Amino acid sequence: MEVVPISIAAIAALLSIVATYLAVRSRDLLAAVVFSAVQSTAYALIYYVLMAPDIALVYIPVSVGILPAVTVMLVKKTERYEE
Amino acid sequence: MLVAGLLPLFLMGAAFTIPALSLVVKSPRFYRVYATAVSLVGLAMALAVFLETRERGVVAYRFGGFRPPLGIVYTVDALGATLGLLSAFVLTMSVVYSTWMVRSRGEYLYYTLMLSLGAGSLGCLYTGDVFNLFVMLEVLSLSAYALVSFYRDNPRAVEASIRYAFVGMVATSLYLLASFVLYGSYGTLNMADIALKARNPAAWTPYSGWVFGDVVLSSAIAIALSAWTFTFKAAVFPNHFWLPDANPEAPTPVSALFVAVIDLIGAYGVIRFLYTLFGEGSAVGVLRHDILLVLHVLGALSALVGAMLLVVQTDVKKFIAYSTISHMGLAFMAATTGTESGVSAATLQLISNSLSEALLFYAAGVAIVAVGRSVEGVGFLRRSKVASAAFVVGLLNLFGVVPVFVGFWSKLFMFMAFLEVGYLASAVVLMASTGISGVGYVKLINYLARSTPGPREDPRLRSTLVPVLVVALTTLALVALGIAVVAVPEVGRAIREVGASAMDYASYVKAVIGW
Amino acid sequence: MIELVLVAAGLTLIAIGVFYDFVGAVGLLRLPNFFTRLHAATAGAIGGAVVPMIGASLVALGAEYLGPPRFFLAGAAFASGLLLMILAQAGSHAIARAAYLSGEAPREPILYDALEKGGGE
Amino acid sequence: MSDPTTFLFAVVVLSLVANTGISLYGVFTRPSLVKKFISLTIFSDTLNSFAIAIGFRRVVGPYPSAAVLSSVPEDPDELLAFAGSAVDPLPQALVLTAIVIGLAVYMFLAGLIMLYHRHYRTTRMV
Amino acid sequence: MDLEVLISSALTALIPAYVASFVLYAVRVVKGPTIPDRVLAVDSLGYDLAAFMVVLSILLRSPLMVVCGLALVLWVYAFDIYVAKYLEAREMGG
Amino acid sequence: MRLREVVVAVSVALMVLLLAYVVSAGGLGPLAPRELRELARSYLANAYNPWNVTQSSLSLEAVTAIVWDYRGIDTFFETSVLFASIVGVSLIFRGYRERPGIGGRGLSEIVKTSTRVLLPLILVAGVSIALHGHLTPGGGFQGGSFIAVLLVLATVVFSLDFLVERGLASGRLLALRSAGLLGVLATSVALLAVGLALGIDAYIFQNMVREGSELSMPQWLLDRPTGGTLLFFNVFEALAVAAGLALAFLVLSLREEEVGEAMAAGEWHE
Amino acid sequence: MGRLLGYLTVFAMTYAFYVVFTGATSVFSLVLGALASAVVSVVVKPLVVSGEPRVSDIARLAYLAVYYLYYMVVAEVRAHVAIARTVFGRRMDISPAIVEVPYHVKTSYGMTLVAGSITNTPGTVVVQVDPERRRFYVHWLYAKAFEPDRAREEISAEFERFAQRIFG
Repeated sequence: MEVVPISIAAIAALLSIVATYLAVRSRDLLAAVVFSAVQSTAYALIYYVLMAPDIALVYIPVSVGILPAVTVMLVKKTERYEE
Repeated sequence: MLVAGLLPLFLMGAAFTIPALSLVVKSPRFYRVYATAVSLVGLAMALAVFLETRERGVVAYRFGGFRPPLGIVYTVDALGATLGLLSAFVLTMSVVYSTWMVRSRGEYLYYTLMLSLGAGSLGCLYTGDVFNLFVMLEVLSLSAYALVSFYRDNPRAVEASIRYAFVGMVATSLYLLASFVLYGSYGTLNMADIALKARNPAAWTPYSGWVFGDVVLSSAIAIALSAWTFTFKAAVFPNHFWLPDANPEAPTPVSALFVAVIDLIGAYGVIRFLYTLFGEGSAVGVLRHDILLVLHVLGALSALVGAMLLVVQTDVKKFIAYSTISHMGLAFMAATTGTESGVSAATLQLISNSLSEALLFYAAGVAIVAVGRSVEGVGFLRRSKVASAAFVVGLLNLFGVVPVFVGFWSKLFMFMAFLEVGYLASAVVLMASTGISGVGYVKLINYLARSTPGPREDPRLRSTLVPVLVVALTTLALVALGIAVVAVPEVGRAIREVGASAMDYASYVKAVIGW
Repeated sequence: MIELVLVAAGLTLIAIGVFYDFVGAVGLLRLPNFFTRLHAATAGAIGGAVVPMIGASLVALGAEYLGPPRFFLAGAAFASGLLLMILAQAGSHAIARAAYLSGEAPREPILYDALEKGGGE
Repeated sequence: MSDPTTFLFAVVVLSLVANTGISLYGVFTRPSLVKKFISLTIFSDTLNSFAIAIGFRRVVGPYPSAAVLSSVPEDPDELLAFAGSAVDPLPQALVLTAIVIGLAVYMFLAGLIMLYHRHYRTTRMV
Repeated sequence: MDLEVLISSALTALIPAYVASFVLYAVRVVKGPTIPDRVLAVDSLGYDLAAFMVVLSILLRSPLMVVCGLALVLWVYAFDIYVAKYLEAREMGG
Repeated sequence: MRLREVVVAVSVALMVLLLAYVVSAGGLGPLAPRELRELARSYLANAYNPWNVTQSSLSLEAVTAIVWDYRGIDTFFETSVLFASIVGVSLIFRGYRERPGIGGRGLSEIVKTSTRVLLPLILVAGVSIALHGHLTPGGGFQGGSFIAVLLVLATVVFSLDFLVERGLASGRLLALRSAGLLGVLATSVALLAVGLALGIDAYIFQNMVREGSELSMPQWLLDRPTGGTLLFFNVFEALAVAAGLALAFLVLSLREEEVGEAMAAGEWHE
Repeated sequence: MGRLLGYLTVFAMTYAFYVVFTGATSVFSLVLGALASAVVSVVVKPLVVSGEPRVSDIARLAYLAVYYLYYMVVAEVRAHVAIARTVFGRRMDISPAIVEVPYHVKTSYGMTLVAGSITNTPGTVVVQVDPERRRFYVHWLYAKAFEPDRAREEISAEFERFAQRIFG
């Protein structure tokens, strides 16, 4: 029974590795923001499966709702491509 | 005891009130008076805590009335109380000094951050909980980052603040990881509980039971991670780079706080972790000795590197920053000898260093306002007898060869502590760094004797009563302490008891858990 | 009996939802350009999210073994579905408009473009 | 590792460890401040997830429950049953604190980076 | 009890399809090629993940956790709006 | 530069390997154990425990009980970190002034109208999460961050001008923020103040009856437990977090014209 | 009176959402929710309601229900089947085009309802809206006609009939 949820968590964790790698490597900063949003979503799923609804509830607004806003604004005010 | 629990809360609450007041009161003078009053009350409270610990040994305050491993306990022993009194004193002096020095828009925000920095540092020193220490470190750090970028029109200030903030965030995150690891294996976050279980992994405490994982392995990695954080905070050799960057760009009273308070927290953290928590006889065993040795070597390197770089500085604030690095290195060396006398010597060194570096900043601040940050500028100080005398006192104290000043005694104690454990090389390093940095100090005194170009027009120079008062008070404290260390047996005993209290985990545990 | 009907209906809706999830995902991969993919995404949002949410709220109403909090589940799932109806269209529209105006996404293949022929701003 | 759940859980934890490495690398080597910023957020999120993983547990029954009582308990036995099936609430509370602290630092850092760009017209910093 | 088994087994059977579609969405996020494509994929991923969370809360017998789905729906939408604003406006506050 | 990258990569890899070793060698106990840590069991058994009120906070939600009661001081100072950050942001942009009429247009009419419908719904959802913080997952931060993101969203969708015209300027947000923070502060020392006034022993952050103190917050409101101070903490914290985050975002999103004006005034530095 | 009605409308909507969202069964939730909704409606009313609302709210709600029933069941199902067939079809028989679709509803809520319905049915997405000329620009996956009026017949005429009755 517990194999099913935990394998979901494992898949989300593997997805988050891909997203993190791409976020760190990509030269387009806007794309990096998108990748970090994917990573955040994957982490939110991990929190959910590991039975931490409080964390999921605070993590989702913070890192899908506020931080991308701040980062996108930062990219807008500075520059889009990493040199 | 209530006062210890109330003190950081009080400072923070006072900081909360300032932005609310700013909607009503616009006059900057009000905020100067307000901040001064608040910090004076804070100083009085810190003094009360200090006296209480002198009287009763380790003092514990339970927040919310919960039994210790359940709730958070503030645990103040002689070490924490002494350093807390010191930081409250420097904080007060800096706030008073700022009322003269800082004239800018948004002054009330500046005082808000000053008070929250004070709250953070006192919380770090008083807390008895590993995770709470992280929170207080963040309060301290974030106020510090913001204060470094106070002169936002200065590009270098912004750059320094960014560097400091990035590395600082990584450092505190590593400490966070360390606290998670500690929780994972010990199953508790209370320092006393961890100290008990590190000595005796089979121990059982109410509410938190037995240890959970492999204590040795996780303690080792927790110590490694937190040592990285603390060396960063204390600006010790591989992690020293932020101090010469950030310190000169901050407003001068904040620079004084940097060298006197934030560095202190780093050294305090190392002592707390390596003596109270994972001291002699703990499960970490042999590993502890190695970690101490590594930190000792880092301290030695830091002392030498700081002393060498100090000589070539042409910026007076950078000069003081490197001097701090050198002296913090010495304090680290003493703190990692593993003996009671070493910790006592380190504490005395911390006190001497904090007071005299802060004093140098306060004195040099007048010259910086008048002629700028170059070392030649200190010649301006000759116009005020008090300031120039204080500057000389500060330098001599740091040089540490005049037996009146506390700097001499701290170096002597350190020397004896090194000999006691047979670290001859360390004693040589101590002498060498004293000698090398002495060149720099003599150079600075030399500049003091020379005349300087005419000062620029600055409205603040019309009345220098406040800075002179601050400088005089700090000098007085320094000299009085230097005499008292040998002349008054009570003070000497207090200093020795600090080392004993760091070693004495049993009474720490007893005050918190009850046995 | 009524529980069984609710659960059966709910499970059917959830199954339809999974199917449209898959449709959305495959469509997002197969369709040729951004603007055509938008339609697959809509299918994924409405068919793949709103429908299973309503289905889940039906299942929760029927599943007595979940205890009193099942009303919370049913209500919150239904409310999420309702909000998603408003949000999904606004989101797709916003991103489509932004992509068109900024020229970030290629429009081809396209048979006729009324916006280019004098529309827009 | 014979047990599939243990294996899958190890996959979760070790990928978190890998993420720590990747993001830390990003913080220290990427030249752009914005990229450092993004890496830093990922880094501290990963540490937080690590704590949540520490707090997870397994139960004999179907699946552990969240640390919330769903109704007011009538007698002490219900509390014992709850303690026997819920996950560890303490790491969650700690992570809650850490997330908000992180957010505070990022907000301030964002302001600083804007200021840096105003001064230097670039976000490059080595 | 019968109902419980029915619901659990039905939902468990559906999970692989969900996971497969998430992986496909993730492939589109990685492949791009443009920013709107990626955002669209994140968007759909978020919405479907929200529905998945709602379904999971039935499967894991923890009805109180369903709020997370709502949160995800809302803030993935917000993320959408941010990128849209980036692409079309001069400033984020404008 | 290459050398530096290599050094960083090697040291990071070392740290990662060490961490992985500690995890896999059982440094943190077994992964996903069947037994809880004893402390966690104590929290779970005591969070709502009317049979042992002196160590309980009478909240159905263990996490909120820990966050605001058992480790209340942590959370208090965590709020102060957020406070310091907002003060820092307003410090580095000091002198700014929102000016309406720069010409913000916001997004398209459809998005605006949809968001307008959403506003009351999400607001009330956030408030409900905060109010039920001690009963269901959620609490002050969660509710507050919901509301804060809503305000951020509104800033982005409607443009700053719109909000400033409707009275959501930073001054008002600052007032709300201060009200929330002072509410948190007042709640945390409420029973201590009562105790000092009556001459009874009491603790900072006291909630229920404790050893050596008879004072207690109300335990029930209507037909549900309130968790004593938790309800107040959650409400005030939601207010403070929402206003604070929105304030910080508002200041960060100031347009070039407004920031430029503040910066052009010039500040003296050493 | 009109203003009070505006507040009441917002309050009713908010409170209804609250009750559904929390699945409220306890007096505690209901009372605190009423308080919260009252505060929220006072705060956001100036943002949400632009004009003075009329008394015909009950009738409106009835229309809304009917509308959504129709909308959900017929239009969505048809469009979803079509998109599924396209996605899984061996070769894609799509003819994408952006067409101009005029609309006649007057209020912004009505316009949003129409646009939302168009976007929510797979196959059509509103790309751009021109409120002055009352035009949608719709990306249409299966374009059958490029002329504005015939496109309107195909895409939005049905939606608009209901939207006009609800919001005018």
